[in-house]
Order: sequence, then structure tokens, then C-alpha cells
Amino acid sequence: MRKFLTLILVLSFVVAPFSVLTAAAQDDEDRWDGADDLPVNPLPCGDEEAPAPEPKDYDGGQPVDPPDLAGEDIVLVDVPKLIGIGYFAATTLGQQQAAEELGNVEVTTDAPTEGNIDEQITFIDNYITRGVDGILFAANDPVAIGPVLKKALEAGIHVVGYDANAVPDAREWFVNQAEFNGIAKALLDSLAAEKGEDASFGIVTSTFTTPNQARWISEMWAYANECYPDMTWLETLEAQEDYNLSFEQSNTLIDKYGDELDGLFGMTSVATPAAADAVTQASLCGEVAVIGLATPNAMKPFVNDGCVKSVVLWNPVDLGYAAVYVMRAIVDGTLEPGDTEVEAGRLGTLQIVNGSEVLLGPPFIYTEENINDFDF
Amino acid sequence: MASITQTVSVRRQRFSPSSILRSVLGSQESVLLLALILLIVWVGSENRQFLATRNMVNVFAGNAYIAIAALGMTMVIITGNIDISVGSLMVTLSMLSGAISVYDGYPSWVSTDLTIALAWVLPVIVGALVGAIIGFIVTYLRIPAIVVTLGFLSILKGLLIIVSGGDRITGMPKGYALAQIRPLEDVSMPIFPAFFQTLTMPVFFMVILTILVALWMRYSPTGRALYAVGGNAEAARLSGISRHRVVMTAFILNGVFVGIAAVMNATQFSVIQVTLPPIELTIITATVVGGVSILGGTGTVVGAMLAAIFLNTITKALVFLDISPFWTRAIQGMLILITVLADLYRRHRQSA
Amino acid sequence: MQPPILELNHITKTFPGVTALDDVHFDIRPGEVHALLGENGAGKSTLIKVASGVYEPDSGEIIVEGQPVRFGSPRDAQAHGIATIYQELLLYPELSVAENIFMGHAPRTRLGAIDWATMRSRSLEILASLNIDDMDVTRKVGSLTVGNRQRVEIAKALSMNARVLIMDEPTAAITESDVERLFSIIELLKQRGVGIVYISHRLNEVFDIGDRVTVLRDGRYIATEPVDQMTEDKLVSMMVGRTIDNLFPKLDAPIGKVVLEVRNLTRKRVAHDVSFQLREGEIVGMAGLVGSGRSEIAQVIFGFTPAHAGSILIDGREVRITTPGQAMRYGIAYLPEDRGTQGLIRQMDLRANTSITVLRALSRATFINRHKETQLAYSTIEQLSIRAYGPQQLVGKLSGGNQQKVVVGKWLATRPRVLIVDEPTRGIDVGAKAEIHRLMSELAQQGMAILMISSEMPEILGMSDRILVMREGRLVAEFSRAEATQENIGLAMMGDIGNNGKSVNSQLDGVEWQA
Amino acid sequence: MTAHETSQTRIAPAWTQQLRALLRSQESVLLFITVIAVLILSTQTDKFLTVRNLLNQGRLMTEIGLIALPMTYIIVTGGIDLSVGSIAGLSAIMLGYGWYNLGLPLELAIVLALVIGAIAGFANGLFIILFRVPPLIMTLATLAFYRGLAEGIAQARSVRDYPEWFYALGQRETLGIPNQLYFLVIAAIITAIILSRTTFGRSLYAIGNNELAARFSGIPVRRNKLIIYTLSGFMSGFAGYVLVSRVSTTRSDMGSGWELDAIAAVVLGGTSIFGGSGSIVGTMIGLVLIQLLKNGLALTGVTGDATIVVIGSVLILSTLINSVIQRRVEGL
Repeated sequence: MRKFLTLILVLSFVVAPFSVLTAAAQDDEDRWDGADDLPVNPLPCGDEEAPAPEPKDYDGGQPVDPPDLAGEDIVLVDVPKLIGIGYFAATTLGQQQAAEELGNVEVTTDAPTEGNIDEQITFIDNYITRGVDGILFAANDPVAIGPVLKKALEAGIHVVGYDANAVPDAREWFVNQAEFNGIAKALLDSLAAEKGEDASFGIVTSTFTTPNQARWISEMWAYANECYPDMTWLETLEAQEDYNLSFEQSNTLIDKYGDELDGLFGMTSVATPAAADAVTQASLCGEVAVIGLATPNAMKPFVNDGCVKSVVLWNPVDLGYAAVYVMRAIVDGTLEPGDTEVEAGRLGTLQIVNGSEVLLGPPFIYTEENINDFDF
Repeated sequence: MASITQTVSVRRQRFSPSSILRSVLGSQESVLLLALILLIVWVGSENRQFLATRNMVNVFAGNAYIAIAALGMTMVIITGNIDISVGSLMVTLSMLSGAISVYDGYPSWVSTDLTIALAWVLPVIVGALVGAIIGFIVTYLRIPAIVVTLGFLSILKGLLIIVSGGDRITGMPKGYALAQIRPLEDVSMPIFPAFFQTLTMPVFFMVILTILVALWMRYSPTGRALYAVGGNAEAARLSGISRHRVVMTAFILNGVFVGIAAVMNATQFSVIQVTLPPIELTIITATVVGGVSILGGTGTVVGAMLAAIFLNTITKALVFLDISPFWTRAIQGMLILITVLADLYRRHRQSA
Repeated sequence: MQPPILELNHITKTFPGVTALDDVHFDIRPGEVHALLGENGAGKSTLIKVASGVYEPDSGEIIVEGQPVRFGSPRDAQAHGIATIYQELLLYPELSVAENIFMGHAPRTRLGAIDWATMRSRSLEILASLNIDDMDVTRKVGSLTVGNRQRVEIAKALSMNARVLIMDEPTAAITESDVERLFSIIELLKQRGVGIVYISHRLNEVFDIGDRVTVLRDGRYIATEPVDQMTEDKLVSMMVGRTIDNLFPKLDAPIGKVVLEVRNLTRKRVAHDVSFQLREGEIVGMAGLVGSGRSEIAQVIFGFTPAHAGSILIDGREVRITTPGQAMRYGIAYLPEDRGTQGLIRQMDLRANTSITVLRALSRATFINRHKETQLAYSTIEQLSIRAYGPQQLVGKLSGGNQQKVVVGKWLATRPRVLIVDEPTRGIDVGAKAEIHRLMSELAQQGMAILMISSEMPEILGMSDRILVMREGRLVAEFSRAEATQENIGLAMMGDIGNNGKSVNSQLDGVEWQA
Repeated sequence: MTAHETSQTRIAPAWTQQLRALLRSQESVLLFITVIAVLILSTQTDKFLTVRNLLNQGRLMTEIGLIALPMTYIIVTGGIDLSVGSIAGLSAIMLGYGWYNLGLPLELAIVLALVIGAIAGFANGLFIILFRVPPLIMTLATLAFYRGLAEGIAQARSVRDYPEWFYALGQRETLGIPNQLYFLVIAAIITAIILSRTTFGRSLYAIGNNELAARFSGIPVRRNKLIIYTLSGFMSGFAGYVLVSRVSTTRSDMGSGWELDAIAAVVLGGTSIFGGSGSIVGTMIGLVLIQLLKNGLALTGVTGDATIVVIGSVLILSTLINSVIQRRVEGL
């Protein structure tokens, strides 16, 4: 018995590291492009107009005989990926603003402290039982969240997504902050503007499995191949939603590639300021451009002392704001499948794209001039 | 006759090669140091960039706050307890520190410098208080530490969100940045002589604190009492050492060091976020890899510090070696396992 | 005659529901060895706990050199120069010898820091003053032999310049050579005027080194007498309150055919090339120093630490034994040396302890039959007259003797044909001792083959039909009951290197951490 | 020891003793606390105490429950297993990988996932028994290692679009009861009986109280330890499968943080973290208590952050109450 066990142990000892290392060596060949086997459609280069996307029929789901609450007070719950990061604090702010304007909407935000799929599902499930009129969500995983959202629809609860989508038939509408390819284009264009079309760059993202980031990165691949063939993609590193780790990973990239490195992309509102911090503290402002998605407040110090030229982001406050208006519109029946636009308070009319997505508009670019006008 | 044997045996111990060997290869500390050097040299030979000064600095600075938190964890584990709530506590205290520094409701006579000082000191005190509470429950109410801290893990996490509203803090005043990774002259703190300017603050803190604690644990009666209680509580009681007092001390100091780590963490960056990665596991790992026996009674803070650096070095090394990031964590786990096994093996050999 | 250093007068100590000490007297003079005797539960341990400040007496006075004092804590007692060496040595395995000696009262530098250099040199002085010059004070105590650890304990006591040294069963767990060394150390201490309170179940030791002896029974004070006016029988009757006719009731049993035979049994570093036979109805005593390979060979036969070479035969058929389970299936039972840590599960009740060896038999399809289990417990209690209130009693709360009976019971439950007993009567009182010896004789008479490992020469001589002697892992001698004497056995045990403990210890080091 | 000898004189009829013991047992104390909690919560909202809601909670707590059962065994023997969450993740990934990338039939992929889980647990056990690695350390290392394997194998790709029947376990109901709940209940009953009634269960307590004595009594300590760690791995794998079936996709970060939830349930259930005592019943009550608190508080409008504060406090307090009562019982 004992001998046998020892044998197994020795084997596992030999095999495990070997296999891991070989595996590690292998998939160095095909570098991860974030595509997750989904199609990409890069926008045309430069200032060319994007061909208008061919109209697509409504592909969202519908609640099962929801109560008619047109004009009535409604209670909404908002379940973002997680709470505790600035980005979702901002969307919450927007929702509150909208609720105030409308006056007949009450919305509360409640979510796990980690971006964890089964936790988020439990939260939503509880609110279905508790009985709310509508659910706003930002999905940690488009598929995983599906069943529970469908359950909500069956319970006659309206479901609207924002920031991170779910499978279309699991929700009615999705408020899309910006098209993936739009973000990709904006990011790469600003890098090109700052460092030229032959810049070489690294990326710090949250995790390879976070859908939004993955999609953005894959669109960047596609767009870079189309429009900036001379750019070199050095490396992409994971850093969770963790500021320290993002900082460390940025340092690692800076140290590893030295002068070779022209730009750092931060793919999350955590990673971008962390990257900027790293560049600043390495006193490499100017040499290494930091470009990324982030909220203004976090970036003000860097933008103001000129270390960061441009921050790409939609306005998350508006995103939350829009989500509530869309929800209200559904309940009031002013937004129905097949519509092509929707009224969203101070944001005016928003376009509806590929079937069931409300588009917030093109990504916004914060610069030294305008960043101080924003506070979130 | 007594005196003769004495001198004889004293000499024997001073110069016996066996005892020297035992002290060199016989401790996890030196093993780690060796591994660390080998690793750095190897990676350096694979990729020159790795040896660049800035990277070296980052290698040592990166896990400084882990190392400092590990100081407290080492004490706690040596007394035969454990604290898995340190992660939540650290984030809470960072937020607290930031909140104090940006709060604008102070009366006029409170100068910015004073606010900053508060932001640096208060979290440490609060940390000590939390440590005291945990220690009290563990000792006087006799509930296993792992249970208590498991409870505190979620209590603190919850309170943190409730208090902070889940938003991050930015726009801290200029002088607040205490622990940035940059030559010290940039930091508006004149108290440090030029010598340290090559170092960066995190490394500086890590090294100084580790040395102080190491000395304290070796030369102060209380420091030794930690080992006594962890090694044989009954014996300690009979040599007049109060287990309760010692364990309390361990938990309070643990709180203090978590506080310091938190302040460093907060003052290192321009943004303080409420993100809760499972730091506690990293800290415990560092402590254990550093040769602190989970059963209590043995281990040193130097080991824990080296382990913290070691872990960070691995993470960076894997990038510099172009190992696919997907496999990073697997390899880390494997290396952790191997170092721990090495430690166990050595212990077996020694007790023989 | 000098006045006593420590006097305990009219000490009464009660615990909820029991009077542990009832108006007890005890005193210790400088330079004497004062033996404290009594059966387990007589109140010895309570008394020394009072003397060493662990308990405070309900009434009565403690007088140190004429001054009445009260001990709030062990610390106070130590401050008055009273040190105690408990049976389970209280040391820090992971710390160095020097630090163990000085824990809690380490020498300090002017800055108040611990002064390691001084600590080491003073440790060496103290050890040297005990004629111990073969100990490395920087070594971890965990890597020392039991004998050496005990010396560290003594040094520890002296470092607090103790004038009264209380020793609770100091010889229970150490080798003969260590015992000799201990006695010579005790001599040294006497010369220095240290008073020694000596507790032991081995009466011969009391006669070897004791000056006076005090006997307790059921918490009451019986008498204090000079040892030289005592006889063994007198002491025993004082302790048990009745006269025990015969401590070693050996019945002659018909010796049958060979049940167990081992040939060239070898396990690296502990036992080499051991061969012997065991017959039905026979009690074979096995003598030897601790670490001479006695317990080790037993554990090899029992499959606890399987053999590397050699063969075991049951009824002449060779069998392969690699786990205790297999050994039990062949009808071998082994009462381990250390009741507390190897024999019993103190947190479990009597029923669970007696049934643990026969769970399979007591269960159908692995489901334990509670009823049968309880029956077994009752019958064991009855058969061995265990003083317990029932199967539900936690064995941890039984007295030493009764605990040992439970261990015996759990092994008899397996109806073994070969019974290996390792120190069957260590640390249990005379009464229980006699009972266990009687039981063994009876079992032998019923045809059981018994291998009895013991460090107690009288027991070996009194109980065995044959005597095997182990030394350094080898079987070095065999004596018939007739030819066996204290001397020739002792000589065989020690061999030529008997008197210098070194080589013995050096090979003990190897053995220690096997257990 | 003198103090105890009187206990021999204190003789009481067996049944009253047993009754008293039962009333004072950790489980009944905890049950009492749970009932109180349920009563309070049900006064706050009528949505809480409904069959539908409770069954639904059963669905949500199944994964943790499946892991908490073997965790009880392990903690009873004085060990611990921190790697369960990672094993669940690894198995989940292997399920998707085996089906999608290796092209195995889905049934086989499921088996593969379970086997991988068992192997992972087996490896833990092997190191623990052969090298005497403290379980906490061993599983702390594999916590990272197994998660790493999951990430490495997944290559950040998640596998979706399983055939309809695959979701039956995680999302459908039979006789109005969530399917996975059947598995949890059956597993709980079996493990409970094994622990309390069989020789194997008894051996676990023996090991937890005094491993050496257990070995000297002929109990196959090593083998049994190996069994429970393997079982733990297997159940984690199964929990991973249940989760995949419930959320209909695989991700490499599945099951992160489960270890603490499971341990919390076990400890809350009155199992001593030092080993030697505890019961499956207790664990199940602990599990239910935590789940009902989460759910009930949410239904009464308490947000998640406040809820975890409550749960943390309950964990400490109930342990305190119990330890006080137990001390009273033992008269210490």
C-alpha cells in the first residue's frame, strides 16, 4: 500500500510540474486575444464614417404579464458586478439623479463585495422573491446570469442591463455605454496620436475572463491589425480589480520592456489610475503614455500634472441615469420592441442599435481642458 | 572543575563546524535567501532587464506591505493562533486613513500637517484596538482564533462598505504620500538622510520594522514569551508567564502592523479603493513559507519578510521568463508547496 | 537536626464534592530526600500542587523557614525557592537548552535586553555543577533524550536557586543509566543542602535514596517515618490500608506449544536480527533499557512499525504483518507503554474505549450495535472491577490504575492468543499493580502467551517464566526463571558499556523520534 | 484527578442523563437559535416563510452544503481543507474542457470532472499522510495550485451552450423540489449515518481525539484520512458540476471563496475546530442558519454588506454561547 502511494506521489511530483511548464511554454505560441471565440468587427480606420449597422429585429426577452404600472411609483433594485469600486459608485449616483428627476422611481443598489457570479445570482434571486418592479444589472458573466434573469422575467419583473450585457433573451434592454469596437478605436487612436503609429504597448486588464475587457481587447487586436500594422503588442497582464496588483503589474511591464515600452493601456477604472501611479512614481511621465478607461476623479491628479494626456470613458453617471430612464420608459410603455430611439431626460434621445441595445453614444475622451468639469 | 568544563564547552560551541553548518543551512531563512539569490541570478541570466536597478527595487518593494503585515501574523501564529481577518482589516484601515486626510470639516486650527499626521497614526491605533478585541475574545472568552477571525473577516468587510459607501478616495493632500516607490528626495519628508534616498520608502519601512521586531522578539522577555506560550502553554504558565497577556499582546501588535501596512498601502497611491483581494491568504502564505510552524512555538519575522519578497519575485520572474500568464498561479502554488515541504523535511532531520 | 525549609501544616483542600487533602502534614529539611508515597488518588499530586502554589489550600498553613507564607501562584512558590519537576516534563521543544533553563527569568543586560551570552555560560555552569558536561546548551530540547530533558528541568529548577525540589515520578520514563545519573545528581543536591521531595511508585528507589518517607491514603495523613525503620511490606500496608499478601501472584500454568515465533526480525536503527519463541501459558519477561529495542521490537511484531527483514510465525505458519490491524487478526494484542497518549482516548467514554479494538465484531455491515457495545463495557467493568459509574464515564476522569484496566480490557476484548504488555504497571498504585499481575497469571493459565516488557526488575523476576534481555536493538541474553537474578540481568542489560550513559544515549537519539 | 473520583459516586439513571445531554447538545442549542431567527424574520416579511422561498434557498445553498459535509469529517479528525473552492473550479473547467475541447460525450465529461475532483482531494490526502504536512498548509498551497491549473487549462475561455438535459440538475425541479436539493439531502443523510453509526465514523472521532492511540488500536488512520480527503475532493467536484448546471457556463474563477463559507457552516454547526467532536446534523443546521439569514435579511430590506456583518457576529456569538454551555456541562 505504502509503496504504491509513494510511487503515485513521485509520479505526480514529476508529471505535474513538467506538464504545467510544457503547457505554459506551448500556449506562448498563440497569444491570447480575448476573443473567447466570438466574432469581432473593427471600425474603419481614421475618421472614416462607420457603415451604419444593418437594422436587426428586437432580440430581447419579455416579462410574463407584468402589472401595468404606467405612471405609478415603481421600486427598482440595481445589482452591479460588485460594490466598492468607484465606477459603480458613479453609476449608482446617476441612478439616484434619475430617480430624483422622475420622482416616481425608487432605486437601491445592492451587490456582493467581490465580482463573483454565484453571489450576484443569489442577490438577484432574493430580490425576485422580495418582489420588485424592475431589476437593473451589470453582469459578471453574460451566460451565468441568464437563468436567474429569465426567472425574473417569468415573475413579471422588468429587466434592464447596463455596462455588462447578458444573453439577449434574458433581459429586455441593455444600455450600451459604447460599442466594443468604438472603445477599441478610441483607445488605439489616442495612443497613435500620442506616440505615433509604430508605438509598442502593454495592457493591464482585470482578468482574462471578464467579458467586457476581453471583448475590448479582442476588438483592439482586430482594429490594430487593420489600421496600425506597425504597432507592437508587447504583453497583457491580469490584475483583478486590485489596485496594488495593477500597480505591480504596470511596474513589471515598465521594468521588463524599458525604453521599448511607449504606452500602457488600463482596461479597468482600477487599472488605469494604478498604471498612471506606476509611471509617475517611476518618473517616466511623457516617455510612457498611459491611456485607458477610468473615472475622472481618479485621473485628475495625473491629467492635471500632465502625465496622462487622455482618458477614454463614457460617463458612468449618465450610464446609470440612462438605465433608470429606459426602465421607466418600458414600464410606461413608451419604449417597445421595434422602436429605434428612446427619450432619456437630460441625455435627450438615445439610439437603439443591434436589436435591443440602447446606445449611450460614442465614448467620451477626457483631457486636461474638460476633466475638471466632472466630479464622479 | 566547573569553570573548566564551561570554558571548554563554550569554545566547542563557538567553533564546532557542525553547529555553524546547522545555523547556516539549518534555517528556513537562509534556505529562502539562497533560493531568492539563485532565482534572481537565473532569471537575470535569462533576461538582463530583470537585474535593472528599478526592477530590483520593485522586486523588494512590491510586497513590502505584505511583509509588514506578516510581522504581526508571525507573532500570532507563533503563539499557536491565526488571524484570517487581516485582509478586511487592512482595507478598512487604508480607507480610514484616506478619509481622515481628505475630510474637510476640521476646525480652522487644525493644519494640513496635523491632518496628515492623524491620517498616518490613527489607523494604527484603531488597528491595535481591533486586535485587542479579537485577542480578548480569543483569550478570555476562549473561542478558537480561527473562528473569531472568520467572524471578523465578514464583519469588517461589511462595515467597510457601509461606512465608505463603496466609493474610492482621491485627492489626498500633497505631503500625505508617505510610501511611494520613488527616490526619497521627491517625498516631502526631510527627516531621512541622503543615504536612504537610493532606497524607497516601502523597502525602508519593511527593513527597519523587520529588524526592530526581530530584535524585540529575540531580546525582550515578552518576545520570548511568545515562543514559550506557543511551544508549551502549561510550562509557560508555571514559569509565571501569563498566556492571556501574551496572546493579547500578539493580537494587538498584529493590529498595529496591519495598521502600518494599511497606511503604507494608502499613502503609496493617489487613489484608495475598496477592493478586497484575499490578502490574508497571501500574508499567511508568506508567514508559513517563511518557516513559521502553523503549530506555533517556532519561526522568525526575517523568514516571513524573505518569503514575502520571494513570492513577489516569483510573480515578476514568471513575466520576465515569458511564462504564459494563465499558468502563473499554478506555478506559484507549486513553488509554495515545494518550499514548505523543504521546511518540513529540514525540521524532521533536525529533530532526529 | 536542622529546622525544615518548608512546612505544610493541617492542609485541607476540597474540590466540589471531594476532600482531596484532609488535615495533612508534610515538611522537608535541607539536604534530605523525603519520599511521598500513596496510591493514585491518595492526594500526593494535590499536595505537591499546594506546595508549589498551583492550588491554594482551604485551610492550614504553609511555612517557609519559620515564616508563614501564602502562594498565590507557582511564581510565588518559586520565589520562595520551591521548584517542581512534573512527570510530564514542561519544556519548550523548539527552544534551546539554555533558553529552557532560563525561560521567565533570563539574565538581562543593562538595557533590559536578554543577555544570551550570559544565559549560555550560566547554563553551562549549572549543568557542570551537576557533573553534566556532555550537553550542548544551544541545541533544541526537542532533539534531546528524555533523560537529558529531565536534567534540563533540574538545571531549570537550580537556575531559580531552588532549595526545595519536588520530583513527581522522575524515574517513570527514563533508562536505568539515566536513573543512576539522576541519583548521583540527587546526591550532589543533598550535599548542597537542597531538600528533595521524591514521589515514586517504585518502592526499591525509596529505600535506595530516601531519608524519610511520608504516606498518604485517601487524602488523609498516615505517618512520617525514617526510611531505615521501614520495610517494604509495612509501607505497602500503610499505603493500601490492608496487607497485600503477594505483589507477584505467579501461578504456574501448563506450558503449551509455540504460538508466536520471530526469526531474525530486523528494523533499521532499532532492532537487529531478533529471534525468540512464545509458548501458550507462558509469561516471557523482556528486560532492557528504554531504547534498547524492547518496545520497538514489540511494535514491529504488532505491525505498528513493520519489519525490514526477518519473519514472524503464528502456529508455525509464516505471516506477513504490516499494520496493527493484521496483527490483531492473527490474535496479537499490544498494550502500549504510554497509557495517556497511546493507550486511551481520554475524551471518549469508557464504552467507546473498550469497543474500539473490536468495532468490526460489534457491528453488522459496519453499523455499530450500541447494545452489544454497552454490554461489552459492563462486562469489562465487572471482569476487571473497574471503579467507574458506568459505560458513559469519560476515561480521562478515571484514576491511573482504572485507566490501565480499561486498556487491558479493550485488548482482552479481542480475545488475543498473544498478549504483549509494555510496562503494564507503570505509574499505577500497588493495589492495582497486584490486581493486574494476578490477571496476567490467570490469563497465562488459560493458555494465553504473554510477552511482558518492563523496567521494573522485581516485576520481571516475579512474573516471568523466562526472561529475554535486549541491548542496543539486539537480543543479548535469555534466562530461565530459576537462573535469573537481579545481577545477571542487570549486567546483560548494561553490557560492558553500561556505566557511561553516552553511547547508550547516542543510539537513543536515533530511536527517540520513531515514536 | 482527585476531583474526578467523586463523579463515580454521582450515579443517575441513564435516560435522564441522555435527555439532559440531548437538550444541552450543541445541535439543539443551535437549532433553538435558528428557530428564533426564523421567527423574528418571518414577522418582518411574509415573503420569507413560504415553501417556495425556502426550497429556492435549498437550491442556492446546495453547493456549499455538498462541500460542508466532507469538511465536517475532515475537521472532526482535526484537519481542514482550504482547497475545496479551487477543486470545484478545476472540476468545472475540466467538465467544459472535456466536452468542448476534448470532444468527449457530455456524460463522460461529467465523470471526468468528478474523477479529477477526487484525484485532487486524493493528492491532498497523500501529502498529508505521507509527509505529515499540516492540512492547513497543504491545502493552502493547493488552493493556489488547483486554481492555477483551472486557469491554465481554461485559457480564459468559458464553455457554454450545453444540451438542454444538462441543466436538469441545476435548474429544474421534481415534485416542486429543486433537483440538486435531493442530492444534498441524500448526501447529508448518508454522511450523517456514517459518522454517527458506523465503525468508520467512530474511527474519525478517535483520530480527532488521539491519533496515536487510534493507530495503536488497529484503526487504519492513514487509510481513513486518505478516504476523507478524497471524498472532500470528489464532493467539491460534484458541487462544481452542480454549479455549472445551475449557471450554465464554466469559468475558471468558479467556487472562489467557498472554503470559508463551508468552514463557517461546519464551525457554526458546533464542530470543534480542534477535532474530536461534531456532527453532520450540526453542520446542516449551521448551513441552513447562514442561508436563511442571508435570504431573510435581504427580504426584509437589509443590504448585503449589513447582512455579512450580522452573519459574522452570529458565528462568534453562537460559538460563545455553545462553549459556555458545554463548559457548564463539563463542570469546568
